[in-house]
Amino acid sequence: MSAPGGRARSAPLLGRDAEPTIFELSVPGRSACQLRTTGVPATPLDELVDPGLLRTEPVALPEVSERDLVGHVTRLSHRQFSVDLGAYPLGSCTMKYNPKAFDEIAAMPGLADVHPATPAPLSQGWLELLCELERELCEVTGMHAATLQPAAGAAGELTGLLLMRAFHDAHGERRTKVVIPDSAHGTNPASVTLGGYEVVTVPSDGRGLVDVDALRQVLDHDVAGIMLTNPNTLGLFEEEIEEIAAAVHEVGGLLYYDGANLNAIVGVVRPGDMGFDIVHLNLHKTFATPHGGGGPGAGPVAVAERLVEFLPGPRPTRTEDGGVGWTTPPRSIGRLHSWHGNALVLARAHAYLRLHGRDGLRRVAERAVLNANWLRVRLAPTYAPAFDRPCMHEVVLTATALKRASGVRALDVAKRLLEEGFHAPTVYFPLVVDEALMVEPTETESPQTLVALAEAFERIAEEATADPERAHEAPLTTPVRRLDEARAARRVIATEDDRTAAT
Amino acid sequence: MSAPGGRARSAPLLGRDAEPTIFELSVPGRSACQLRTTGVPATPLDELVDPGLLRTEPVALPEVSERDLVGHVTRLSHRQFSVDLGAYPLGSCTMKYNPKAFDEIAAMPGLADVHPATPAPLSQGWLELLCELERELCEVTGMHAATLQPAAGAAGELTGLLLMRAFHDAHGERRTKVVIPDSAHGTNPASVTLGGYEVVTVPSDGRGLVDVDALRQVLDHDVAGIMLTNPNTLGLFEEEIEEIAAAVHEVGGLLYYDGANLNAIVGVVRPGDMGFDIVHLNLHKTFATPHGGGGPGAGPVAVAERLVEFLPGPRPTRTEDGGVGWTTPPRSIGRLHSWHGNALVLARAHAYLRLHGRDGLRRVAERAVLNANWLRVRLAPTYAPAFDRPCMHEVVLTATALKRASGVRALDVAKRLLEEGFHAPTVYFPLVVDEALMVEPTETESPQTLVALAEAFERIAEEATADPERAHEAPLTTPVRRLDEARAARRVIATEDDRTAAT
Amino acid sequence: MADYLPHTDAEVAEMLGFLGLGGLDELFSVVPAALRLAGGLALDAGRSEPDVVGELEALGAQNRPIGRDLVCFAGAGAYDHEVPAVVRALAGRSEFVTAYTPYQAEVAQGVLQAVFEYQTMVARLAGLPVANASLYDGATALVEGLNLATAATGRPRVLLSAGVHPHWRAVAATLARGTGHALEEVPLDDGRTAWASAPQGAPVGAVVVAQPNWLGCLEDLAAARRRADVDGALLVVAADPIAAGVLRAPGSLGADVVVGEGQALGTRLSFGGPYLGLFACAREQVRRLPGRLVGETVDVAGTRGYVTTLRAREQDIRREKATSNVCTNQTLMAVTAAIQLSWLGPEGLREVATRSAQGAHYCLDQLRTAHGVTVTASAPFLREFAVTTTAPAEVVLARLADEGFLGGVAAAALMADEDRSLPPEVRDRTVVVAVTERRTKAEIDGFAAAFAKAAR
Amino acid sequence: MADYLPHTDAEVAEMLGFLGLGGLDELFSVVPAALRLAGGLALDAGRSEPDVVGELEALGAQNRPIGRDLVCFAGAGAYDHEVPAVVRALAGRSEFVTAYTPYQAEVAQGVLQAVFEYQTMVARLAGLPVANASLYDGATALVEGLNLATAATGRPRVLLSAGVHPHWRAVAATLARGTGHALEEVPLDDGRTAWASAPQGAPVGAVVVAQPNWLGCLEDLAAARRRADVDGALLVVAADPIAAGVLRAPGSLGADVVVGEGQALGTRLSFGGPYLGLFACAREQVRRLPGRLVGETVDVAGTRGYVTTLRAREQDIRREKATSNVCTNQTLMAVTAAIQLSWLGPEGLREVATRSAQGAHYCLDQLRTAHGVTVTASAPFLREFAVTTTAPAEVVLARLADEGFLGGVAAAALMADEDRSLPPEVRDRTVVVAVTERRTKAEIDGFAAAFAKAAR
Ligand SMILES: Cc1ncc(COP(=O)(O)O)c(C=O)c1O
Ligand SMILES: Cc1ncc(COP(=O)(O)O)c(C=O)c1O
Repeated sequence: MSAPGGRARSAPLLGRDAEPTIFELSVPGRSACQLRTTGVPATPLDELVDPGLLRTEPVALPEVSERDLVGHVTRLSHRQFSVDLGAYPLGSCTMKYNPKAFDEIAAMPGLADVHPATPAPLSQGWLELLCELERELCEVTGMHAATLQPAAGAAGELTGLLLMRAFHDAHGERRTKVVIPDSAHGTNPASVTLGGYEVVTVPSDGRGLVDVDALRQVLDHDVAGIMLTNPNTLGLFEEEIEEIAAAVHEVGGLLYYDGANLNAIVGVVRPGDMGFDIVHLNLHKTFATPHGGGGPGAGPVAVAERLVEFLPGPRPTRTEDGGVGWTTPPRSIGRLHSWHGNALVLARAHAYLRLHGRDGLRRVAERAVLNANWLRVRLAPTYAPAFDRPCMHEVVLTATALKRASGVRALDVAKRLLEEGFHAPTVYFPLVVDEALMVEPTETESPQTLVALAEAFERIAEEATADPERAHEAPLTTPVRRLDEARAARRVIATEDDRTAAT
Repeated sequence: MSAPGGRARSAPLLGRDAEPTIFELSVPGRSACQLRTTGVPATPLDELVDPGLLRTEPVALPEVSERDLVGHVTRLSHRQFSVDLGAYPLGSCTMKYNPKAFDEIAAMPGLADVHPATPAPLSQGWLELLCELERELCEVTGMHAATLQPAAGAAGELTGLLLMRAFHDAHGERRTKVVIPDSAHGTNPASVTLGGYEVVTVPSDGRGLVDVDALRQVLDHDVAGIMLTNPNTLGLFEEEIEEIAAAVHEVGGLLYYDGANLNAIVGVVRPGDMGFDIVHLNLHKTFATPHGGGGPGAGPVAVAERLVEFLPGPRPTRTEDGGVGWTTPPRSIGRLHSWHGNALVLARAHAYLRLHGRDGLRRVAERAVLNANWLRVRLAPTYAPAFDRPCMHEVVLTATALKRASGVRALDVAKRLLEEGFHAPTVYFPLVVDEALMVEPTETESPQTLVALAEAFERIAEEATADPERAHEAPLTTPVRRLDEARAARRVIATEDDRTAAT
Repeated sequence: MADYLPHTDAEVAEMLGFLGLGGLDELFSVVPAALRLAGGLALDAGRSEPDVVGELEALGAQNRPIGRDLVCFAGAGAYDHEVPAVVRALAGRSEFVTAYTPYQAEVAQGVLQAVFEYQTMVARLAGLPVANASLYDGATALVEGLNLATAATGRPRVLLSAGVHPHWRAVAATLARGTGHALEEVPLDDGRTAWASAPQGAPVGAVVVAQPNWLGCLEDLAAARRRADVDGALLVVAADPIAAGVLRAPGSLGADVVVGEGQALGTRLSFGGPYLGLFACAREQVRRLPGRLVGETVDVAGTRGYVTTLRAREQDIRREKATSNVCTNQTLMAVTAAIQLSWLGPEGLREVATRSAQGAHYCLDQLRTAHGVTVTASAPFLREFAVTTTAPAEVVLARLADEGFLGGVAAAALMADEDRSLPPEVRDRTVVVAVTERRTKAEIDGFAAAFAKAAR
Repeated sequence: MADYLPHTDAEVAEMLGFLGLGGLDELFSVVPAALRLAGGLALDAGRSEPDVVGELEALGAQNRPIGRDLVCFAGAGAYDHEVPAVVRALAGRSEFVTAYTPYQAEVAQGVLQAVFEYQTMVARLAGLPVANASLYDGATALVEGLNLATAATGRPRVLLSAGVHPHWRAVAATLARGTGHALEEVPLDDGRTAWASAPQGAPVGAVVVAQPNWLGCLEDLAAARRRADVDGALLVVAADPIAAGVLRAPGSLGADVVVGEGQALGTRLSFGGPYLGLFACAREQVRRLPGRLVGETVDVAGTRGYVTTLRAREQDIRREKATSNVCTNQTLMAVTAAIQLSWLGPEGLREVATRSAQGAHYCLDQLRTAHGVTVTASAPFLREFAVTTTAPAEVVLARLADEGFLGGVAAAALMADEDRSLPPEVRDRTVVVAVTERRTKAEIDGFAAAFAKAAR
């Protein structure tokens, strides 16, 4: 018999049961769907198309009442942590609070109900918005023009690499390598491969910065460019960025800026002024799009003047008559999205930029960096920072000492933190740091929250020496406890059908 | 120091802490408020009005960031049970699932952004809607006309009693008493008092119905009327309603129908056809307005033809030109609401009536009664119904036997049910039943949910004999356990200031 | 297609079988056959959800909502103040929306704590120690105030300022038919209550005044208090919660009961409802408080928690002796108000009240100086004022609507025939104009110009 | 007024003091002074939230959204299907909206289970055993499909049907610059892929076809499978998820990979994004699957739970050897799709597809018989078809917009200059028309009449 849709023991408010899957709640013949009455003649489908093309059985979707659907999904939502519930200091992810006003903007019929193929004269509001956003992003990055098509950071990276390739091709050069630091985010090397380049890794030095001498070693005329994150994934600003830029440019390479960490420096310093040629931005990090449990995002790519002619198209461009139309640059690398990019995410970013403006953006960076440094100094005695120097928007702490002393690892600290009422930081990234705890408080968390977070970290360390088991067992207060990942990978159950087959 | 707004240990997902109050999260100088830029001259207020009228200190409201406000309220929401989480078989409250479409209807700018003083020519859509709803409610109740002003059931009751009074006044009669059964809801007697009448209580007989002979005893020419709920609060249909009506009418009294239980009979039988003269409806029970944690509702009152001239005004009425205007009946008792009633609740009800229509409404009653009777029969062996006969939309079970056998009372059963993933039924009401468990499943719960609910009830009874303590201690899985109500009443802490004074 | 009922035909059949019934009709066999609807209801057949949504959209299209196309200068108890997205998002959470009255406190801490916070804010706005969990609206809150005051003093006679909103006075009159209260109106003199002209008679149990009153004028609460003291009556003040952000608290000026309309605290205009009845009172009166009251306590483990308290006042326990018959109230609007007030904060509320006053005074200046419109009363005001026009008020408003303005409220449209709070000669030519912090200078300038034209 | 930053000046000062810093600038002392922005950004000063909301509303007012004033007959990969309020309400719950990728599974069971359910539904739609947690959109999903197929076969050569959406083919061409794939187009013959006319050459790694194709025509998947078998290539099918409600599942017809655009499953038109990339594949390919995969397991107490699994495929672990570079995807749209598909159910999905097809055929009948419009291809179709007009397509659409119709999509507007999927002579006079279950007979009749006039 099907599971009861009205039982709420899986809601942490009441209990700790597992929530049945929507398929387990399904009852043959039940339905929630209601459609408009149209008056269109209901000719049998097999009279309209060759029956041989038609399925005989409907797709095995769940059969539930609206009431049970609501119960199921509402209970699932209570089993999910989110920024709206509490602090989410997940390093490299910039889990700031995103104002509710932008949710309403993204739902305005004038924006959300516009068909992507609407002719330009009927979608001038959108084209105007995209033009303005491009201008704003160029100003923020110190670049000349931008494409808004890439759907996320990784897509932006790949776009940037294809721009590099187009640039070198145009100069009749066949470069084969792209340099990235060992601290780079995984998408960087993965994108390099998809861009048709070979990855050359350059090590970080004792300061956690790119080892400029080591870099010079690998630089030659096969190098198409370098991808850098600045501040880097250790939360540190690459102080020798000018030297790096000079060295790379000297061999004819281009500098690519991974904008995932822009929140640290927005309004303070611009990638373009540092010497970067290509910049992607994670609008879903710096510019107010909530992460949606893993997306959507947007990864616009801004470029220096010499790369504009290669930008993807079509692009919104101002016409003589004061309007905006679509044009494709002469030597465009082509299209990167089914339509114009993640438009509603772009609209949020434009609104965020308008709202904060010149000074507001700088305040964002200042508060983000202030919060991170406060945590760094406060926690340094218990969780030694990987590199003991001023950080930017995030700090990479380590559990190395704790592990040595008590056997409690970064992972255990992360799990214990959940019981303390906070989401865990990013752990074991960057890979170059042992027992890394990458903490990014963001600017929207208050000093009171920082203190509470620090106290929780300290409590865990204290407790670990007394009773390490406690941390190993954590979390005990969540709807499920630690999950068996090995088992999940050994015998993959990725669908309801896999389960029924498995059991 | 203020409490941390970003800590989520009060969210049952993570922990069991109490959530700080918004005042405890407050930090001097912090603010979330952003207002429109208007360009209006900012003349100092004390130049505009006599400074003697002005407060010197601003009102001591919380000072929080939008982020902390969101965290606080979202965590509070996770500490709250609701229909959307699971079944809510709270007798007499008709906690059915309310479709989300009606939330969107109640938020349509064309309805929700209309000022109540908008001249009739500019609010024809609203007036048309109210006219239609009045017609629909009259059809559903078998009445002649209705007022939509009363804001809830109790307001409807008082309106009805004032109509009674106006009616008798018009006939030069000074009647002093109103009869109500001992099973009546508390608002009935309270309304009778406010209506300026004296309550005469008539007992229920061995069947749980009005004792018609006892009724005849109390009926005389001082009786203005009788208030009945049918089906009554025991979930039983007053089978002798025709005799009752005849008897009351015979002494010149009027019959008032408390429509809180209409869900049981909508589309099946109408109060008007039973002989009622005045009917109130709880739109928030039968007609799809969620209860909002205690309101808003709407309690329109429909009347027989001879009472129409006394109805509250102004009322939407069709004009010759095909439009709708406002008119006040000749001998109206006057106005009952600041404006036109709880308009957005009325809009939901109209939509619900349109959607279900003729057959759909009857299906609602059928399924509601089917569900209640299924539970009655299934649970009769463990929780003997107060009256062992077919019920309507709800059944009043008893924990009397259980209490005798194990000391586990209705209250304990209610608390244990929470742990089982269900909201508790209404307990200790109606007052005439010992250890009452008043269960109203409503039509939107599935048979699977009913089985699970029944099993939970049975598990609790079984367990009670083995281990009564378990039920006395329940609930153990909720964010707080049983609360000390005596303490709350002894030293009332009804505001933050009371607390700070108390401590 | 489906409706919202889960039962499949097979399930219905199975359940009927379990009950030993032959059909659904038999469920109603207890209903006398003669009474059962033979033909069914004379309503249309049901239609699908999208069909109905379309119908309601079509009805909405026959209204003129405020916004870009109809800039709002109307008030009279319903105001167009800023409500941010965050308030809608939070107050709209389904846990608050789809919960019942918190009867099982262990699983209702969300609503209970939100109401506790609301009570604190309302009490502080009123300058009184206690506030309840909400009443229906301003008018019914006023009546509950009268009921409390007359019960406390044992005197049914009430002095009611003509400055109280006409609709509220009308509701009080209606409900007095049941309570037998003797409501006696105290006239206005140039916009303020003329206590000296109050009708003579037996000592009164309650003195009632509005701050500001329905013409927007600010009253002298001290004078009202003095009149109350003459008889040892309770002073009931109908106070606007936005104005309370800048005005001295009624409680600090001697009010025993403060009531009000809470719509301005986060609720949309909604064609008049659901709104929010605010109610606060002195500590001596707490056991006479109408409606629900949330109190703090601890659970068996000592954890802080909230419950509804002093329940012995209420109808479900006290029945005919209850302090009020209210059961379902407006909790969702109370929760909304608590969120809105937290968003505003002390400065925000003051700013809203101040900017509204600045807009209103700028607007009247334009009307007066630039366009020679005459004000109805010279008493001081905040965000609302009354002007007297040459053309009939409805005509003026109709003309303004064509220009894209909801130009205020016609005083006569609010007044019952017997209402004497305005002199007969101006009654039909008086427009009450409200200006909130949302009105821009450009909007006000445009309005003033259009008004001057329309008023002729 | 405030922005969204909580810090008061006093708190900033205190924190700086704790850090031993004299000012906020010193936080950036590690940044070479020469690089720091002297004058600040050349952007306007910040403005308040209501100001910005007003600005965005004004921008929206310069667009023509679909609805009563612009009835939608446009498709081309973005469709106006019914999305009920319940889907918006549930998918909009802030726990889903404001969560990150589920890195801490213990507190992410909500998103994880919803994605698990989504994967099941997508796999069943595709008729394949495995589906991932989403990709950016249809075009990028297609490219991931090519990448998987070429990697699996070790052959960079790809046969790409000209029936695949022009934008998708364009994206594939762009990304082939990096992967070096040789994309060779197979022309259409009267609306269907002419495999016989496929370019000759080395054995191919992938054969790609769309069902239905961008002209709305239904392809013969068996023929595509045969062509793939010739080279032992993988068959990649770009399948429409609504059409999948009535068509035989691509998996059952031999597809190794099924990709698609999931917008039609609950996401608004949104001017083209964020949308949803659907991806399913055969079990042998699971270790080449791009993006995230959620799997079921148990916790230490044996309770069922969900985690992201087979992570060794992904960029954060596998780095340059990863199967894809995707990290952030479109999870929120995937959750939305799972809710929408649960709302639809088997019958609902079939009904939507069937009614759309009925509307489209009725519409074409009207255009043809009543108004003599000529269809571009005679192959069978479901909810979309192409017609050839006398006047240029943009002119026709501009005229229709004046009549209140978004009358379809101009084929030429979708096609890159080098695109040869339509004969040059009709290219600029071809309109692709889509009809969904939301279009009423009255709307279709009105459209057909207007179209006939406009097409001349
Ligand atoms: C440093 C860095 N680079 C790149 C990315 C990839 O961005 P996206 O997830 O939007 O593809 C991330 C996201 O986690 C990141 O933190
Ligand atoms: C039988 C009965 N009558 C009257 C009422 C009062 O209705 P309301 O709460 O809307 O005032 C109720 C509500 O609980 C009720 O159950």
